[in-house]
Amino acid sequence: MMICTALVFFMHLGFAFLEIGLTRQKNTINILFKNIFIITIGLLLYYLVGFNLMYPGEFNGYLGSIVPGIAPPENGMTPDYASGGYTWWTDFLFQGMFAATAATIVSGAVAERIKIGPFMIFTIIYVGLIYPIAGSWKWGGGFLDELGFYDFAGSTLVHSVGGWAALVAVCALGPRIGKFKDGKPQAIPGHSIPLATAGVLILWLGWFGFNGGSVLSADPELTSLTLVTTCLAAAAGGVVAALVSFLKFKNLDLTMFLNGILGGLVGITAGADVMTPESAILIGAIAGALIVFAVSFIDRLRLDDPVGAIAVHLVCGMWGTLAVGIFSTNPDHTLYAQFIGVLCYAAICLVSAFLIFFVMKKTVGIRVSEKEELEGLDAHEHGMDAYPDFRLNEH
Amino acid sequence: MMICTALVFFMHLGFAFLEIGLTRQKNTINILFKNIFIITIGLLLYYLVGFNLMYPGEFNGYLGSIVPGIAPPENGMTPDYASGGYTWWTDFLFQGMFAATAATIVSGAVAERIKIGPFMIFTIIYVGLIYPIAGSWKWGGGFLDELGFYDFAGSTLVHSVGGWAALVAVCALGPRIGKFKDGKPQAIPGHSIPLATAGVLILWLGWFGFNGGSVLSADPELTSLTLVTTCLAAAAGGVVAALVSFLKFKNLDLTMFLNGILGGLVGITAGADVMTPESAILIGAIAGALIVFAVSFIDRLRLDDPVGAIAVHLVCGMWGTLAVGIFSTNPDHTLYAQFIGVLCYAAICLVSAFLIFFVMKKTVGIRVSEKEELEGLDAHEHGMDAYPDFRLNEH
Amino acid sequence: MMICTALVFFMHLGFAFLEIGLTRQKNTINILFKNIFIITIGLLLYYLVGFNLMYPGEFNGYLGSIVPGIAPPENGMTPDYASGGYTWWTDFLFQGMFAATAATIVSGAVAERIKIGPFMIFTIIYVGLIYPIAGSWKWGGGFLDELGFYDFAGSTLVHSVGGWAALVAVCALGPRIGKFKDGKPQAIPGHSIPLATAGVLILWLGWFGFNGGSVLSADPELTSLTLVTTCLAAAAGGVVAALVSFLKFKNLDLTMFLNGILGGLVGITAGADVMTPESAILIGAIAGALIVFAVSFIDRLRLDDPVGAIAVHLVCGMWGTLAVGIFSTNPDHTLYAQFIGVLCYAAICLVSAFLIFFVMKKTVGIRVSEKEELEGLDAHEHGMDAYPDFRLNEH
Amino acid sequence: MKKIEAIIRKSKYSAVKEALHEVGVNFFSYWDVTGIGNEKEGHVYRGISYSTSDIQRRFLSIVVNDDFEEATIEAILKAASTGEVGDGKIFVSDIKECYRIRTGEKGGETLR
Amino acid sequence: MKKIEAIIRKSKYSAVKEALHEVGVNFFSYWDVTGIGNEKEGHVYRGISYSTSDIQRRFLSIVVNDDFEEATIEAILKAASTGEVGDGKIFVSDIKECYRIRTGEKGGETLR
Amino acid sequence: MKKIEAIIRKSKYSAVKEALHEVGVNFFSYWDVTGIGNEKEGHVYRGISYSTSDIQRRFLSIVVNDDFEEATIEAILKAASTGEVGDGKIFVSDIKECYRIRTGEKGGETLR
Ligand SMILES: Nc1ncnc2c1ncn2[C@@H]1O[C@H](COP(=O)(O)OP(=O)(O)O)[C@@H](O)[C@H]1O
Ligand SMILES: Nc1ncnc2c1ncn2[C@@H]1O[C@H](COP(=O)(O)OP(=O)(O)O)[C@@H](O)[C@H]1O
Ligand SMILES: Nc1ncnc2c1ncn2[C@@H]1O[C@H](COP(=O)(O)OP(=O)(O)O)[C@@H](O)[C@H]1O
Repeated sequence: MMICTALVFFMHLGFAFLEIGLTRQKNTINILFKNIFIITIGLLLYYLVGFNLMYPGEFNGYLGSIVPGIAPPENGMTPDYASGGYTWWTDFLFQGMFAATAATIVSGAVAERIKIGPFMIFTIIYVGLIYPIAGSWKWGGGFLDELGFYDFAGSTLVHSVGGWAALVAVCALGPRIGKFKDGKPQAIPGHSIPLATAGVLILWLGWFGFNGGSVLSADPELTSLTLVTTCLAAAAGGVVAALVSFLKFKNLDLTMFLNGILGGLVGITAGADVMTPESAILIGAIAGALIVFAVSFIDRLRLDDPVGAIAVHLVCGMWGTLAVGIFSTNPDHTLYAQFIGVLCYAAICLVSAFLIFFVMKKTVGIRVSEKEELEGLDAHEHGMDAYPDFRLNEH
Repeated sequence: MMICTALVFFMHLGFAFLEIGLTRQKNTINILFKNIFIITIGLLLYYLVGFNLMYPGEFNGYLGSIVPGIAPPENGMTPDYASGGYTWWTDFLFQGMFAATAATIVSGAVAERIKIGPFMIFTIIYVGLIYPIAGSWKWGGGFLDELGFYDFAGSTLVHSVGGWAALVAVCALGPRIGKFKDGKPQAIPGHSIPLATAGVLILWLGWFGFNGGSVLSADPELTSLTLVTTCLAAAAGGVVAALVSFLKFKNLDLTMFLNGILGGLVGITAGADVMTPESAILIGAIAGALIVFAVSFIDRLRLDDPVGAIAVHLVCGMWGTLAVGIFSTNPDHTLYAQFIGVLCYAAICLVSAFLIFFVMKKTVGIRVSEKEELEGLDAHEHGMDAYPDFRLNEH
Repeated sequence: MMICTALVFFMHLGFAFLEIGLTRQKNTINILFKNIFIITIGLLLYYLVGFNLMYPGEFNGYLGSIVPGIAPPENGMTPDYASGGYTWWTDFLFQGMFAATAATIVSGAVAERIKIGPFMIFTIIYVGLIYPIAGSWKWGGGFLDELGFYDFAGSTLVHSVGGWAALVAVCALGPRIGKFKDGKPQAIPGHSIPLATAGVLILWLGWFGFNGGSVLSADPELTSLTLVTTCLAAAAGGVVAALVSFLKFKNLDLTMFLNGILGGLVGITAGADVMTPESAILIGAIAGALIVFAVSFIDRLRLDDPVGAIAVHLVCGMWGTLAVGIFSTNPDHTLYAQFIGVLCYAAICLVSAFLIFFVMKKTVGIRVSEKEELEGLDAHEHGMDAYPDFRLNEH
Repeated sequence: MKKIEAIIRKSKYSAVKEALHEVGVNFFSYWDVTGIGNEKEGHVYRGISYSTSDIQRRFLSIVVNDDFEEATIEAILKAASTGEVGDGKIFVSDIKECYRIRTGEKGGETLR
Repeated sequence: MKKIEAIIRKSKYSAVKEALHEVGVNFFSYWDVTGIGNEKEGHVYRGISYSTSDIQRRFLSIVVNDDFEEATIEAILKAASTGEVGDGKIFVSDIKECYRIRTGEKGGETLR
Repeated sequence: MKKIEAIIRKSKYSAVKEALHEVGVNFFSYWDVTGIGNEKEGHVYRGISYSTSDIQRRFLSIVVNDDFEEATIEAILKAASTGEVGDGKIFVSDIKECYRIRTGEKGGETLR
């Protein structure tokens, strides 16, 4: 369990590599800064308010308080917390590593044009308040849990929550300069495909911890099944995405292959422990196909999502959540409950992200100036270059 | 055990980094695509046919079938599978992560000139059929196991199996343009030594899982001895390779240091659990020296192996297998049995790889056109650049 | 425990990435070579002499010898070594992974101008002799242990030991050409901020193993608390360092953010198991602030430490050690004992490092020629380029 | 024939390219250079603020027939200017002869 | 003295270099540029196909004495040509004076 | 106006830059090129020793008024020389006209 926490922590490097790899070098420092900020502040916020907000009932016995506060349970170290499987501290840290992920997803979608200050404000509110409140509805034993909604490791609670905010942010910000020309999407290639690839493999590694650890017990039977479904879905997602994009675009597109793997992983996350391997492969394969169409569709909507965050996390997150209703080996899981769950999360995320971004847009502004965008956020917001020893092309 | 699986999975990033680091940037996407393809398809194939092929006897009780088929055991989740140490699912995933490695080894050796389609076909046949069949001879309880042949974690079953195919492929393909000039080998430096170095360290990390997990039990005594022998052999291999290449070429050659580490790791793999630390250091040291001579020797044979896969995986794999016969603390291990084992694997691998590559060479062709090779496989097979923001030298 | 060993091993990649990321590309191969050398030779030396030197009493029952020697205990594999928690082999490997770290810290501080031969000699003496002798004073049950000095996982025993030597080395070497102009420090930007960032995240990951494994038992209560304090201190260190450097320099400086995280990690290391989370945050925050001032202060002293090793490992190492005397939940820990401990380590390290470096300075010389330094150590000591396919800027 | 060398801001490249296409100049080569001039750029690195006058710029090399000279220069002057220090320079020099490698033919008509 | 500037395909560089050595031209400098011309290159990125006329090329700058001009140009024309659009151009211009930094001497003999 | 192109060792760049500033030449552009010449550099890669005459150099392009020509060349010759093979070359050619993009003005006074 503690190892799983370490692996989930490591996913942040995966996200960072993926995001910088798929964007231009002139914004690299900015993206890294945002990601490092998200990890550190996310952990601190989760310590301050998030964990109590998210698991209110669970701690009544310890804390007796469900309002935000900085008092952690005083005797959470009793080793028989969680029937001996792990301690309160481990639980906190594992969940805390998740918490930041929702903001990281947004970070990728808004890359290369958002002002860093407003993004920090968004992160603080979203990670500190919205994510734990939304999370408590299911994982904290809230009304969606009562309803029978199932989300094993966060297809909806983590990925869609990030994905919906990404969608709102992308709409609020508008596309990068040069992304659409006469209404037609243009390619803005990422600056380092090796780093992007490494990012995806690191994320996959992290998913061993993400899904493996979410079993929240050391039950080897369930954990090992979970890892098998996770890996098979990822593999199927990748292969199908590569295949579909080859058929569609006559090209062996590595970035689609990578996105397909991620799509498969996100898709299986909601039900990794209640699937047969066959279903896992199917869920992954459908997620892989969805990715290719979703990326193109989002382009056609004139939304500019540099790293494909919406396609991966929102579209496949929803698919995965609904898939539980279809493929779960547990008859208690119904498509209806899953559907309600998706809707509820859509509601809270869309509304809160809308409020945050549009208030900021009207007040401080959320987008950098044209000059900054053209010359790169690194030079203007950080006064630094990511690769000062290399000769660069600019676009 | 599940963690070991994760670490072995992570080795694929190590291989990817090593291979792109030691080749030119213009083929980077192509290599990454191949590697990602190998991982995903390898896992799916191993699910479909490989596992049953490789461990036929083991599952008779469950499945009753040794022919290829898509039916996984229906009650493999019984936790007391493998006397309680791990579950069937874990076993499958751990072995599945290995499976792809044989093709990855070949991928490095054929880099920068092989057509991607035929390579995919090779991967599917080799990973899907040859590797599991060959593997069953020993790990599946086949005739070599009866004979007393010992290969702890795959010096022969994984590394040599890849190495033999790499040798055949390199012969079939011929050297890259510019590798030999008037019969003399030329240097074609790899484009990113930092990534290559990272690759080796990641591979070493993975070996903790590879050898540690191959104990196939949580016995701390044996596992910890295994890790110690593994690390000492790696260290000795690196230091000796660096020293020998310094004496031979008057140069502190980092790539030889790195290859030496890998050589030591491959060498110890066959007997990591039956060695004293002293023997491990000796085996590693000899592997390190072998590497330096093998790399030069292969060059002199006018074989072009960009990443040194043959020297590392085949030469050191054979050495390590034979070394079990010499140094093993278990008197049942004989040099004779080891030798027979090496020969049998040489036979099946050479014959099958020869058939696959030469049939393809005569039909679809296995080598890209001269123009593609000169301008880079990325541009032609993928229509993408790995580093679009950087100014590049071309050679 | 074995996993923790693997994570600590992986820290060497973190150090390597951090060091090359914060220096210029023309010295990349040289730095990687040094780091790989440190890992491999460090492990071999620790096997030969280090472990016995460092834990002399502990093995009396087994070995009965405290003098350096190559005889490892013959029955260390008894699984009930260390009351069943782990085996002798694991213990050796875990400690052996630490051993090299002290030299790695120095490697960063002396980068871009030290001759590689003398650095290797220093490594061998310092890692082979000084570090284990100094370590035995506390962890081997020596006089500082008697005194009540406490250092959980090495704020002093590992980080300060490296930091003091780094200080001596930096004084002995003098600054890089161009670092000070008319007495004022100049910026020499590192060549790859993404790799530096990855390095820090990998180091953080490694700290899960470093501090987690240092509990030296699988006690989930203590281990999980340790991980929580570790992560919170890191997060607080980073955020505060970023904030302070923003206030001081009006700039969102990613490298300071990263150094702050490392400072927090080093700071908490001495007392990770005896802190409340609140204290951990405070210790991390103070470490983060210290970093910013220390980096500037060291510049003002005209000491040239390219990666900030002295600020991170020495300053925060001392702070962390003293902090145990202030914040520890264990009343036996006194500021007085901590202070004595810091002094003793300062003494042995300063004296021995001084002797090593100044003897070498007078004999073989420790600094490369001006021409080598300007054209890069890679070209002269290794005859290789790190990035031959990229067009580079030189400075 | 004239060689027109323009040193411009990188961020103005797209505008200049379009302006050139508009006046019918469809052939040129460019690369990135570092310019030393009046403009200064502020940087901060690990607590050290420094300003550098070494600024990355784009160098366009355009060979045109004499009758295109004026239009080309006009186009660049208009598209590349921001009015702030650091907009760059245009240098004009003579070209004696020019060849198209594909066909081996020489002279001014190879330029279109 | 003449300056011969050749813009060629990167993949033809080795051939050109050898051809130059054969006619006794052993000194030159080169760098990589982006060329805008008739040739187009197809790319695909995340489902968007696009073609760009910005193609990486190699720029050779060779200063030779007048009597070498012809041979140099011949050599390049032959070695760099594929017959397909995008083979590049050669431009010739005058050099007034030239110095060898090592010795400080000037004039045409510094070019060999 | 004259264009002075100097190909120098990269390690001599700072010295040359300072020397130029001393004689009042504060404007120029530079980029890195590969030079083919007499100098050879030894490399080793995976056991293969090879020497290459493709050496990275810095290319300075300085446009000055005629009265600055001599001082500029002197400055470079002195600052860039080591006396060993490979110090590089200086080439001088004519510039017909020059424009400052910021203001649109032309002529020699735009060069300071
Ligand atoms: N005499 C020159 N020779 C070569 N390049 C020059 C010269 N003068 C200016 N440049 C280039 O033009 C760029 C802009 O010049 P600068 O003096 O900063 O601004 P402005 O032209 O607006 O006065 C410089 O960075 C340099 O690249
Ligand atoms: N007038 C010009 N000025 C500068 N460079 C040119 C010019 N014309 C062509 N080039 C260079 O030559 C390259 C090849 O030219 P292109 O028109 O594509 O093919 P071709 O010469 O075979 O017609 C271009 O990419 C560009 O780099
Ligand atoms: N004729 C030339 N045209 C272009 N560049 C040249 C020419 N001659 C020399 N160079 C450049 O000058 C550099 C130094 O020349 P080299 O012959 O090695 O040394 P030296 O000038 O001291 O004899 C070369 O690497 C090349 O970049």
